[in-house]
Amino acid sequence: MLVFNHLETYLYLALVLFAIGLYGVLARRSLIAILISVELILNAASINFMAFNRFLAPHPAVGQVITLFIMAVAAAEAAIALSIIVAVYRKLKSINIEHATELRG
Amino acid sequence: MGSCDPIFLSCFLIVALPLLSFAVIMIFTWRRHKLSLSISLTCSTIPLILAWSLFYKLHNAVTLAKPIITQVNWLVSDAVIVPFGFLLDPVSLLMLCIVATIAWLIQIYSIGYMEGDPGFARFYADLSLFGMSMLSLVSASGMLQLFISWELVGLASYLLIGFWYEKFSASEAGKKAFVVTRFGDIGFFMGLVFLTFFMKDLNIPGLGIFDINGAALTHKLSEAQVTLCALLIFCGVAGKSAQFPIHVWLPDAMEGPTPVSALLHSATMVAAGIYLITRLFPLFAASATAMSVVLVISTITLLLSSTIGMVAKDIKQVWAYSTVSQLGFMAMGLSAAALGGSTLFAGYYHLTTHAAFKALLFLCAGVFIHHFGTNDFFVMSKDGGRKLMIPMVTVTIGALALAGIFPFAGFFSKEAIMAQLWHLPNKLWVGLGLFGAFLTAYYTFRVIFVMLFPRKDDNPVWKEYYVREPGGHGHGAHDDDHDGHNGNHGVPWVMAFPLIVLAAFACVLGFMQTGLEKFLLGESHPHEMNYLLLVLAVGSALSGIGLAWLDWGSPAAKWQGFIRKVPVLENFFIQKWYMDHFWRWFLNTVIYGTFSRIFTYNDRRVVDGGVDAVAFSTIGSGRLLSFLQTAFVQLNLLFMVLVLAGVGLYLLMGR
Amino acid sequence: MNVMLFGPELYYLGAALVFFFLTLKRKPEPKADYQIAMALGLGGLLVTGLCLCQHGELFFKAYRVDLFSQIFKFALALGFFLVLTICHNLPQIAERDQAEFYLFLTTTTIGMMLLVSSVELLTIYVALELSSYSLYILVPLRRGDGIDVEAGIKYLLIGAVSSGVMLFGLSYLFGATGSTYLADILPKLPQLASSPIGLLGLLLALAGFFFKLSVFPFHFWAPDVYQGAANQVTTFIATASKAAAVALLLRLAILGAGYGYSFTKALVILSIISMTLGNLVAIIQRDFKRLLAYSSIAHAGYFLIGILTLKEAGYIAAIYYALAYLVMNFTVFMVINEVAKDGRDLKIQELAGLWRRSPLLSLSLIVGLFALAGVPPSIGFTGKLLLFTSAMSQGYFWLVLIGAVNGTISLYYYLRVIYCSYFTDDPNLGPITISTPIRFLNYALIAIVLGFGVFPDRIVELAKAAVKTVL
Amino acid sequence: MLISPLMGLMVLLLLKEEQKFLIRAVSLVAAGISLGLAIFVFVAYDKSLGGLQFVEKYEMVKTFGIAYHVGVEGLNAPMLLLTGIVIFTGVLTMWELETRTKEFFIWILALVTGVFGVFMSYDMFMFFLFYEIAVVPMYILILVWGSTRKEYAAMKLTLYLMAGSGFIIPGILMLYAASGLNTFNMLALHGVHFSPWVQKAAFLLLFLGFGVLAAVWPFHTWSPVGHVAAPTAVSMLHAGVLMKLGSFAVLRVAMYLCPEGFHYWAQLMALLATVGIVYGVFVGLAQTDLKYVIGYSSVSHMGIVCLGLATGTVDGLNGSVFQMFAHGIMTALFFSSVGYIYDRTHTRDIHELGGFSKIMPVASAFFITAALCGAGVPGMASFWAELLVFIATVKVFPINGLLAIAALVVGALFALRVVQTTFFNTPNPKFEHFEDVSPFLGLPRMMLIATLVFFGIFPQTMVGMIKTAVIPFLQGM
Amino acid sequence: MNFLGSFLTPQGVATAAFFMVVGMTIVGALIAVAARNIFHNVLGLVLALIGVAGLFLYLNSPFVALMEILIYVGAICIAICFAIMLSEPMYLPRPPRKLTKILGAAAGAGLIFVFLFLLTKKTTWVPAAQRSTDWSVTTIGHYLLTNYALIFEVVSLLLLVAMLGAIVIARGGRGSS
Repeated sequence: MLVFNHLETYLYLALVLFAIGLYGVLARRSLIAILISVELILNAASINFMAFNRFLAPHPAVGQVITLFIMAVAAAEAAIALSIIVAVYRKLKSINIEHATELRG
Repeated sequence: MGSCDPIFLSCFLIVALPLLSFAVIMIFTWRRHKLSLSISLTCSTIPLILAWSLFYKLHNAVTLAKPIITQVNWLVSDAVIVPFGFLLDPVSLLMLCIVATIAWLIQIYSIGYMEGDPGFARFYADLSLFGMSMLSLVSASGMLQLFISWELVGLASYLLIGFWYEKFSASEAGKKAFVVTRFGDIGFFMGLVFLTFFMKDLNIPGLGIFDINGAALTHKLSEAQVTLCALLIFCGVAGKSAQFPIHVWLPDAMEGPTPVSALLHSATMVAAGIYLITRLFPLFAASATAMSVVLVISTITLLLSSTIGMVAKDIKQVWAYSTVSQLGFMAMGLSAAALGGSTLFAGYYHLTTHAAFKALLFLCAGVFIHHFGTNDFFVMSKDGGRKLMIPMVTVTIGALALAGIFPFAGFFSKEAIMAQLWHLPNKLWVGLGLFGAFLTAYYTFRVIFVMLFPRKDDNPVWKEYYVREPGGHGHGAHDDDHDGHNGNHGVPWVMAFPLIVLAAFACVLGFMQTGLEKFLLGESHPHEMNYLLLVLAVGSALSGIGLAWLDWGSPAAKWQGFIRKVPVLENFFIQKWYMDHFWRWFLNTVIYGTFSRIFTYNDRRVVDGGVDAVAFSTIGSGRLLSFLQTAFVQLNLLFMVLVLAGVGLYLLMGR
Repeated sequence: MNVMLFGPELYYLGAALVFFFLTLKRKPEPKADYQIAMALGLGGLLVTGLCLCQHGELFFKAYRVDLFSQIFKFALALGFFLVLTICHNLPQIAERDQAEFYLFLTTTTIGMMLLVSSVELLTIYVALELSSYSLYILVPLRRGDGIDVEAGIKYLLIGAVSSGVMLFGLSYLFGATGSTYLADILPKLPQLASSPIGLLGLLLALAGFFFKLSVFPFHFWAPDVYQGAANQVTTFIATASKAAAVALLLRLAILGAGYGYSFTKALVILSIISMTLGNLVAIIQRDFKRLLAYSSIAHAGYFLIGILTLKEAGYIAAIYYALAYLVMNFTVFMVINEVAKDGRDLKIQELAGLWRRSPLLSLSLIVGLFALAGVPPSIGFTGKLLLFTSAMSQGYFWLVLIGAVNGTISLYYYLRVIYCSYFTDDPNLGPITISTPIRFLNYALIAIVLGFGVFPDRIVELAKAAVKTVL
Repeated sequence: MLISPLMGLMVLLLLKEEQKFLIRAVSLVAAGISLGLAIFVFVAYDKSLGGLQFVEKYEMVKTFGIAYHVGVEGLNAPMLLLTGIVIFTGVLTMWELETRTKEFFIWILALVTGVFGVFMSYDMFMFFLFYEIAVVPMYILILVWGSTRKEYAAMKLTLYLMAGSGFIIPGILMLYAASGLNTFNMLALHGVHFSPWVQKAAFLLLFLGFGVLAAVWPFHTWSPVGHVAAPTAVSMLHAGVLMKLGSFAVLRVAMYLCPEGFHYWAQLMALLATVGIVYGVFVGLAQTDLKYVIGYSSVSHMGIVCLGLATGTVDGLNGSVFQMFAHGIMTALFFSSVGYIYDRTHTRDIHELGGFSKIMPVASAFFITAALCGAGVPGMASFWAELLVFIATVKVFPINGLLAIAALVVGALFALRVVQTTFFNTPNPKFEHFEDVSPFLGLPRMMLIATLVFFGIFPQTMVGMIKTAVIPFLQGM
Repeated sequence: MNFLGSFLTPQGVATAAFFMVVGMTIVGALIAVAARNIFHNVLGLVLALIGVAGLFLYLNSPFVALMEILIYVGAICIAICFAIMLSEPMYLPRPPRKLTKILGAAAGAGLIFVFLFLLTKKTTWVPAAQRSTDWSVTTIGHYLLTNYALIFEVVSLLLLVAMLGAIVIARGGRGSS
């Protein structure tokens, strides 16, 4: 069997992408970088859906549709996130997440 | 036995009327003295008449073995059934009459004594309450009713002793009386509870119902059980009848108005203890151990109080200690009788006579106190105490009776007790009894002689004895307030009348010995006179008087007790054998200082502190946990991820 | 297709359209906007009420209309309406943004309405995102000095990660069962009992709803957002969105029934930690809204109690409590809103003298807080007791014990608030005037909180009927 | 009976704060009606018939088996009477209250509604509901109208009692769940034979939970603090009635439903009760605040109640219920006297008050009566109660019984010490201008005393009533 | 030759290309999260997304791969670039990285990775009993308009909301400054 015909290959790959994204969310200071990392997470999920779609699902169109929707949602999310980031920059003069420390306790 | 039974009805009235009077006065008429007085007097006269009529009607009909019991159920719980009713037998009938009479006399006497006191009405209310509880006590058909009355007596005495409550010593004395007797009562109560506890096999339905004499039961209990119960019940006796070591309340109880002293310490309250022993005589008699203890304690009491009486300067104190010693005497008589297999007559007889002459003595003292505004008989003496003819004569009669001089009542009753002691195998007891008699005569006549034969005004002895402290000991200060009313009028008739009646009793009662015995026991044992004992007894009494004459009476007397020669002992006696000190130490150090403080500390720090600590640690943990909510969102996210992974891994491993 | 089935959603879509047109106006007219919003809100309540008894399936079985969903839709409409009632002044929202405010409020409501009816994973996801995104926008709409955007970005970040995790979990569910329809998934799950994927996929998938409900460990946004958002927005987040989340959790949790103990054990742990943590941290709060945020975390734990029983009684209790929570929490928020007329964050101390300044509000506050604390005779008490009852019937003794002890802890901070409002006074503060509608609202809320607490039968029967359609 | 305080409450809500007289009058009428009803029930109860009478039943939540189910029997009739008397006198006592009058009476009527509800309910759910209703208003009542560290006290009291509820809820639900009957009806649950483990656990939970309210040692510390802080009528209600809720609930719920659990834990109960009795008096000895003194005497007396319950005999239970009643009245009397004195002098320090009886003989007489009753003087109701309890205890737990009896001496010392220091002695000149109790204000106290004495002289009226319930109760166990 | 030939088989080429795509994805992702320059991050993201699109090709979905590139690379990344320019200036000195934070993040991500890895490994993936083989775009369109019609509508609403929201939030910012 070829490596790209294995479901697990894609699952592990998605997992790696997920973990990298998660790392980025946890480690980066710049809000934009965090947003980028979130996109990676969503993509990881997309890969999963696509992989299941390819190897397991009874109706192979379903996973693709889902992935399309995820993209749309990601786009919306990016739009909102970016606008909020801009607003954050306007008010806090910084997009470093570590500077947003008013709320605690 | 319905409530329409005439005997029940009259008994009920005897008990209920004073209670009614108490309630009415306390609630409605406590501001109106005259009205209260008339209510109270009415409510004590009727019982008096009823009591005597009962006595006449029944004195042939009842015997110790065949009492009349008339009762209704008061409280019916499951195993506890408390009847309310009356038991009439010779013992209780006689006591009923004595109590009713003395209570009545004292009410009469108090008209004069308490006149003008702001608490006049309250005083009568309390007297009524006391009368009621005492009457109920002596006629109670069940042990529990007896106990209840017993407690009520304590309550009433508390109210009466602390009558002048704004005086610290008075309220203190009241408290002391109540608590100390309560101390004994607890023992009594435990004894009762144990009795029912032990007898549960007998299917005795309740505390109250069993035969008050307990005679039938004794053989069904083991010796040890009887001893335990008897001793516990004796605790109650000791409390009420002021036996060593819980006698300390009685001398202090002299803080009350003198009629109260007379009432409490002659005929009634203190007699209740002795009365209880008589009531339960078969029970006590069944346990030799218990009776030996009683004998020892009563002997100690006798000696202790007599010796203290020798050095007291307060006339009421002297009488009080004499009361204690006489109570010891009675208890000795009863216990000796029990040990010797004899009857209860001697002790009970002494109780009767003592009631008469001690009331007399107190009332006389009351007259003096009232007149001179002091309790110190040395002061009375200097101020001309002997000019008051009636009380002086009656007090002498009383003193003679107390000392046991023929033909006064005390002679006969004391003789009877001596006879009981004589029968004991160990002659030490009779010796101690005689010594007690000697001391009694001595301290009694010390008072009489000092009063009768005052020194000249310029005699140096006054320096020591004429100390008229302002507001001093006793109620001098208080009585001063209304001295003006009757100070120089001699003795008002309301006060003189009871004196004369009682003096008459003191003279007459002695000759009724046979009749009384027959009445009480149903038969009279022919007395074989023990002349040796007679001589010894009279001799010791006379020698006591003689010594008193030498020390205090004769013109040459130096007014120094013979005990002065042993200063250590004298001091010991003046300090009342340090019994007060002991109790004070006990109270302050053990109760307040140790238990109370430890418990309080524990409560504040450990129990409450523990609760507070829980509360604080809750808040603290909240503060601690709030650090989770850092301002750094990524830390929170990390935490979130870690928990998620943790839960996931846990579930993964679990499967 | 029966329009009535989709009635509420369509109605609110229309309302959103109306608001959209309002946003296009050149000159902002807040008063007019508000009146229109109120009218629409009331109409929505009516429409939803009329559609209460509908049932049927739409969109190729992706969408199910039944009593269960309709009850929650009604609750959402109620929440929406109630929030509108306290929007008569929106000091913290710029005047020209107010129409947008209503718009996003409407869209989030639509999202939640879709959510409670969805029986398909992707629909659920998208509906959830719709409601979330509207809220993400609403939070930084506030005029603030930075905490608004801070709250917004934190909300968004945690939300994004949660939904990412959820999506990942959904993908596993999809992979394991090959379907996105709950109706298809449910029968397939028992076959997966031997492998952990169903259970853990479900757990991951639940993350998004835990986030909405602010269950530990997805609760971190709650305090910040409650404090940072405008009072009205916080009110909506604290009331309506919880109801929606509970509804979805009830639907999804059924999937875990096959896993028995291990699934519920995870929920038990989360529930216990949630309520303990929420209650403990709430004790030390000074800001009232923040305190309520922690209280909502604690309440999330209580909701979980009902959910994790996976039995009819527990579901009934959870539905009852969700409705109750909506009303009682709203009562408290309404008081906050009336006291903080200028829209500021209310410190607990600032409640001083409330009993003098406005006895009615203080009464409402007491009733609301006591209800939250579970003090009778209030719906909070009855609801909590029903929850505990259902849990105990399933043998969760320790859970109930801890829950009950937690009730005590929670009482402490609620009482502190009551203490401030009732027993401290600040003479500088003048009386609070409240308008007549608000006055009636107060009476109505108090009556509801107390009345349904003592006579819960109707609600319980309703919930019972609703649960029958889910289980 | 439930309705009348509720109606009063409703009417009060409508009244304005300014109409003080009307407010008071309405409250009084409401309280009076409840009292009248309580007396009516007490008198009209058919003792020969026994069992549950005046039953009202109405299904509340069918799904969970919750019903409004109230009735009267020998156990709760005395409690109802007690509540009626105390609330009536309490309202009279607070007649002079000026600050926030309306709210005060609202809360107090709410509280009383709860109390009546608890005593009458035969449904565990409603029982608990009313229980909480009775407990919670305390917080507000203490906080607004209280004194002396009121914040701390109110918080402590409420939290403590609520923590108790935290134990009660699992206990109740455990029984509910274990029965499998899906009903909260106690009569129905009584028929279920629970497994021993359930019984033990549930009993312990319920005992601890309700024990907090009954001030069982060592859960008593809220009680003195709370009493000190509370205003007069609240102290009266609280010590007089509310604490009884705890002990009544132990009897009604815990013992009734878990007899085996009770037998298992009876030793513990007796032990805690005994410690409480002894401990209460000793700690009370060291107190100087009048209300603290009373608070600790309550701890001691509630210990007696608990001890009576622990015996599990007819006598013990009779005595125990009787003691609840007697102690309720007595404590109400205590607090109303103290409250009166405190209102005038603003001190409760027993040394400072010294010689008070010269200044206010009547007020003092009330207090002294209560103190004597507390010391267990015959002629008062509590004497009989204690008597029954002690006799029963000595039979079952001899050592505990003896210790408790011995504590009576200290109890007497305790009562008299207070009386002496406070009322006897030389009067404090500071207070000499105060007037004594007016007849109107004296009326409630007189009522209380009359009750005490009436049942002291005719204990059978009470015991006969209690017995009708206790005997079948114990047979059922 | 033989050795080389084995690579030159269609399968070999496909495998090599697959590894390249995988490498692109992972390296791109690493750049996206690890690089300090924010533009490098974006470029990394682009790289990763193109990789993902390649993966989609391998998964028989050219349409989705196309959409991936269009939407992500074409829209989202451009938007991100605009945001970068609208916000923080690039020349500002950046504070040094905190090791603890990185370690913590790595631990968190690692733990999740381990968890999901184990999960994936333990699971036996069972294909559906009956599988349709219709991969065409037509089917996708069919699904979009039938089963997922609702989502389709909702997503449009979602995008509308997102746009409006972005405008509102951005406008508010401008007004205040």
